[in-house]
Amino acid sequence: MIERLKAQYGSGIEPLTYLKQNYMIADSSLIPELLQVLRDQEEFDYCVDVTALHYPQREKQFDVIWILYSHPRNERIRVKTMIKDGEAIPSSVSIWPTANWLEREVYDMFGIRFEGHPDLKRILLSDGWKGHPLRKDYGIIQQDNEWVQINLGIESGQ
Amino acid sequence: MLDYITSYLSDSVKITPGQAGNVFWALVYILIIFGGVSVAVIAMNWLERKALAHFQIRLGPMRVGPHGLLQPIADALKLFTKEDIIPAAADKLVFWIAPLIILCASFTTYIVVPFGPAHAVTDLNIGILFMLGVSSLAVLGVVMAGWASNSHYPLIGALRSSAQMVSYEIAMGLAVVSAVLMTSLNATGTGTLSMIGIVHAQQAQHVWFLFKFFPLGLIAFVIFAIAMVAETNRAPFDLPEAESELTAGFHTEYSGLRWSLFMLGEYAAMIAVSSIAVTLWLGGWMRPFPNALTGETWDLVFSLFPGFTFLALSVFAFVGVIRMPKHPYFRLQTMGLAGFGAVLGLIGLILFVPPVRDRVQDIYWFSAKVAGFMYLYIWYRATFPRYRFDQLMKVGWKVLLPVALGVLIVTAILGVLL
Amino acid sequence: MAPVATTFFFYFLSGVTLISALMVITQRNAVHSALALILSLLGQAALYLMLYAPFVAGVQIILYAGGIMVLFLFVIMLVSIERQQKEEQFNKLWLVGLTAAVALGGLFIGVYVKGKSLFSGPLRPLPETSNTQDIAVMLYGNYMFAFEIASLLLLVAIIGAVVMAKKRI
Amino acid sequence: MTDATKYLSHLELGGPDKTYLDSNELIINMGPQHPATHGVLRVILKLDGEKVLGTECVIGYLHRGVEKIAEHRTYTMFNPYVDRMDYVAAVSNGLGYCEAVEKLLNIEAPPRANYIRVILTELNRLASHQLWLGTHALDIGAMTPLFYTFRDREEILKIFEKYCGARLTTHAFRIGGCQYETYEGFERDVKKFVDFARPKIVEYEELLTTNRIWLERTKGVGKISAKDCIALGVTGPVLRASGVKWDLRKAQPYANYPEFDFEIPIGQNGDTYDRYLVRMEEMRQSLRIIEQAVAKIPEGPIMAKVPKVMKPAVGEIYHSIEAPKGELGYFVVSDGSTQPYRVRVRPPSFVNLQALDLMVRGQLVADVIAVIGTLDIVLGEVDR
Repeated sequence: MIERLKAQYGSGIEPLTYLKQNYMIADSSLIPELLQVLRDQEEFDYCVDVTALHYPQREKQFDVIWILYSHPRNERIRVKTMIKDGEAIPSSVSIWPTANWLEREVYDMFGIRFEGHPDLKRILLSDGWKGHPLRKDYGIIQQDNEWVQINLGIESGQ
Repeated sequence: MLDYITSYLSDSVKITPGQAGNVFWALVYILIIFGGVSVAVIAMNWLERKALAHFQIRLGPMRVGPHGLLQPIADALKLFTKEDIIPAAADKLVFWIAPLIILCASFTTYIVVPFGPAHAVTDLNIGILFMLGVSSLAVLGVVMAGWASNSHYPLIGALRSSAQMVSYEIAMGLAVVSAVLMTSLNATGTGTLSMIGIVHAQQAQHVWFLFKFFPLGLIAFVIFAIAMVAETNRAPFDLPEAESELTAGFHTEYSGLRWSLFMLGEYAAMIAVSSIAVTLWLGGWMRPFPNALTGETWDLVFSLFPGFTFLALSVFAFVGVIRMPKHPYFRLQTMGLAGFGAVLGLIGLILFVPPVRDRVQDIYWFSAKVAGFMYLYIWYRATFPRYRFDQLMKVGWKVLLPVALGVLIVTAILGVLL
Repeated sequence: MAPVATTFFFYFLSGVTLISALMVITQRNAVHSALALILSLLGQAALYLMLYAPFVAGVQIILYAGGIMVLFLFVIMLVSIERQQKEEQFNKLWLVGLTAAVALGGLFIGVYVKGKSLFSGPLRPLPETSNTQDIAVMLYGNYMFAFEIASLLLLVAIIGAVVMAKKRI
Repeated sequence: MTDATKYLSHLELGGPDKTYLDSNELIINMGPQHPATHGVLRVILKLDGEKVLGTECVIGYLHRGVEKIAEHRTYTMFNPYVDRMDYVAAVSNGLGYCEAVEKLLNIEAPPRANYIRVILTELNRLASHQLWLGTHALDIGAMTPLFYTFRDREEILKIFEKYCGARLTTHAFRIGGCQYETYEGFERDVKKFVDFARPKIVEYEELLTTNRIWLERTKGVGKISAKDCIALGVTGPVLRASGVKWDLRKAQPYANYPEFDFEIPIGQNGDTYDRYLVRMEEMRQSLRIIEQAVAKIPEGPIMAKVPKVMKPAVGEIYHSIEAPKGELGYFVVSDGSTQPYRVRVRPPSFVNLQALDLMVRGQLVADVIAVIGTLDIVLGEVDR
């Protein structure tokens, strides 16, 4: 499978294995087609999870990760792509409907925009929330401090 | 005036105060029935919680009074003292009237319930029609409550209940008519709608209508028994107040005293419809086997039942006293239970006195039969899941209604042939 | 049972019936109108009782107050009331209505004035006990045909309503 | 593929079939305080009378930022937090997390620890299913099963309490094995429980399985096809009831599940009744596994050699287990320090809840309750 994909996309993907788990780092320009190919030709019919990682020091700050599973092959694979802050990435909802809420969660937590998502809005946090908590530069007490400063007139709630 | 009062008490008077035109005794009867039904509702409340708890391997109320005997009173006190909330957006007048309508509708029906040949407020010659009619007014209270709350859940509850009650009334009415038809199987060929007349007809035909034209009477009875559960919004037909779907249905916005009026009305209605079933199919106030086991001896044996029932209850209470923990903390409770048992035993002894015995018999048998139905209500609640709305309608319109019609037609044919 | 305070009850019940009937047309809120109509019907039922017609009274309560009016309320509650209150009355035929009301009132007055000569003969109150039987004899004996025609008409109306309300049957 | 996507967004759907006698649509808020939403789920229902035209779930009322907390704790310190996600199946959560970190550290739990883990996890699966059955039946209106299941769940919780001192949020396992040796009489207690629980399952089934009203309320309600299940990522008993024989304990075994003999029950119709049957059978299978495990439990150490300060090499791992609700996955990323760089939890309830809209569309309000119950969601896990 890897060879076939490699042949098709060349240097766009970089297959890796760590602790017996396969994953590949793909160029973000490949994203919708690669996922489509994985689903249609390689039978990865079940999207287990969509998540992201934040590396503030890097130029391309975010890793977006799809964890896929194939029922017919009983096999998992992870697809990873890197994007810059503020950059949007094509949505995979049309490929796996599961991705709907999972992408919303990624948007909620990291602020990554998915283009073509039918209803991209916050899911776990309230609509008026400021910032995206799973970014590394998001302090866990800043929201709390802001609230007490406005409502209670004290410096810190801690 | 005194003559007017005592004139009804003479032995020659064998009719209800309403028929005798004695307003004083009619009022007394109304008060007795009102008080009796209220006490019955309170007792039913305790019994339901206790019985349901034992169905479900728990103890139920145990803290207030011995075995939770005072729990309903504590609850009533709590409800009386609760804040009376009317939602700001509610239609205040309608919101205020709705529980009263339910309460009035369910208590008014008791005017014609025959606890004995002379133990009813009055004997209307359209008795059964009156009962069905007045109890059908209760649905107005439900609809008004749901609408006046100006909230979605009560509104859906009200819509459900209005549809449900109107639908099941039809099957219920047809089942009643087939029982009424049976009353006309006599020499003159005229039936009766009077509640007392229906029981007399069963006496004259030497059979409870449950067993008349077996199994026709039984089927009609079963239809009525199902429809009456639906009419009173009890499990498994408790959709209007389905807790898991509509929080509390039509009385979601009610609290405190007003809410307790709904409960009072509901339980009173349960007893009322059970009374109809007992009157129409189970021989009303008649003791078991009034024709097979006749004679002085049997009369005496059956007349001893009320006394023995109360004695048995008192024995139960004293067994409870013995089984109470011997800790000083429980001393008051033990004494209370012993006192309760003593009161029950005393009532039992009074019921053995011949004049009391003879007068109370009818009421006892009637109440015992109604109590059987009350137990069924609790049993249903512990056993059955809840119907869905469309299934409920399907059962009402596609099963009960055709069967009831069929029973009615076959009963009519048999009545003509025989 | 001997009647008590007949005159008082007659005027009381008539008053309740008439006032609530007026409220039916004066109330803005449709649910209030319906509730007033129910009260009016109940007053009528009580008047029937005073006329020694218990069966008619019972049927009035079961069918009109307990059955039909519940369905009325059912429909009213499903319709948005706010919208309805803003809408103008669809009927502008007040002139025709007034004429009809005057004609009907004239008829009533005429009957009241000349009634004794139109319906001669003594009033014959039926005994309370055989009342129901008499109605049955009339409905299913003398006026059987008319009764069946009426029920057929109702059946047609029901089917028509179902056809109109439901797109696919 | 499936047309499930078109169901998923959202309430502006265009009206129902318009006729001139049309009634108004009703928008109802079910929850966040509602007796049947199993916590603080809020479902916005768009109704035509009682028919559901569309739903939207509003979640997050119980969000505690578990994933953010993980980044500020060491691997060991984070372990108790996972118990607070699916709090009715805390042992499963702990197992998943411990195994994921073990994989990342490249260590393996000793056999005896694995046996203890399997016994406790399966007991927990049983407890979770019992809780589900009780609340699900209560939602549909049958009160009594709730009390029966709680009585029997109590026995399981007693075993947990004796083992680790906690009943609900057990924190039973440690990275590398188990913290505690089994207590005196553990095997006897578990055996006794297995004998006690078998007839109890029959008892539940007597109340419900052939009950006419139960059948009518659950058969054909909330149907979902195997195709839709896979497309929507639905896992666990919901997926199996649709006829897909997929259980991670068999498909990608973990702990020492290959050593046990058990079946994967599957349904055919994918309706609420099948899901009920599948879970009932799963309870029996769990008892089977427990019975075998107790019989074979070996002697030996219960902890592997674990460094005092855990510093996994830079890298990432995804490990998932079959929790009572479905596939529970942990995606752990290490940057070489003592704290995880990121822990992503793949919660089964969250993903399964997404199928609610598809399952209830066109059905009645009462079915929404039944379907929420049958999805067996725990809001602690949905919101994390």
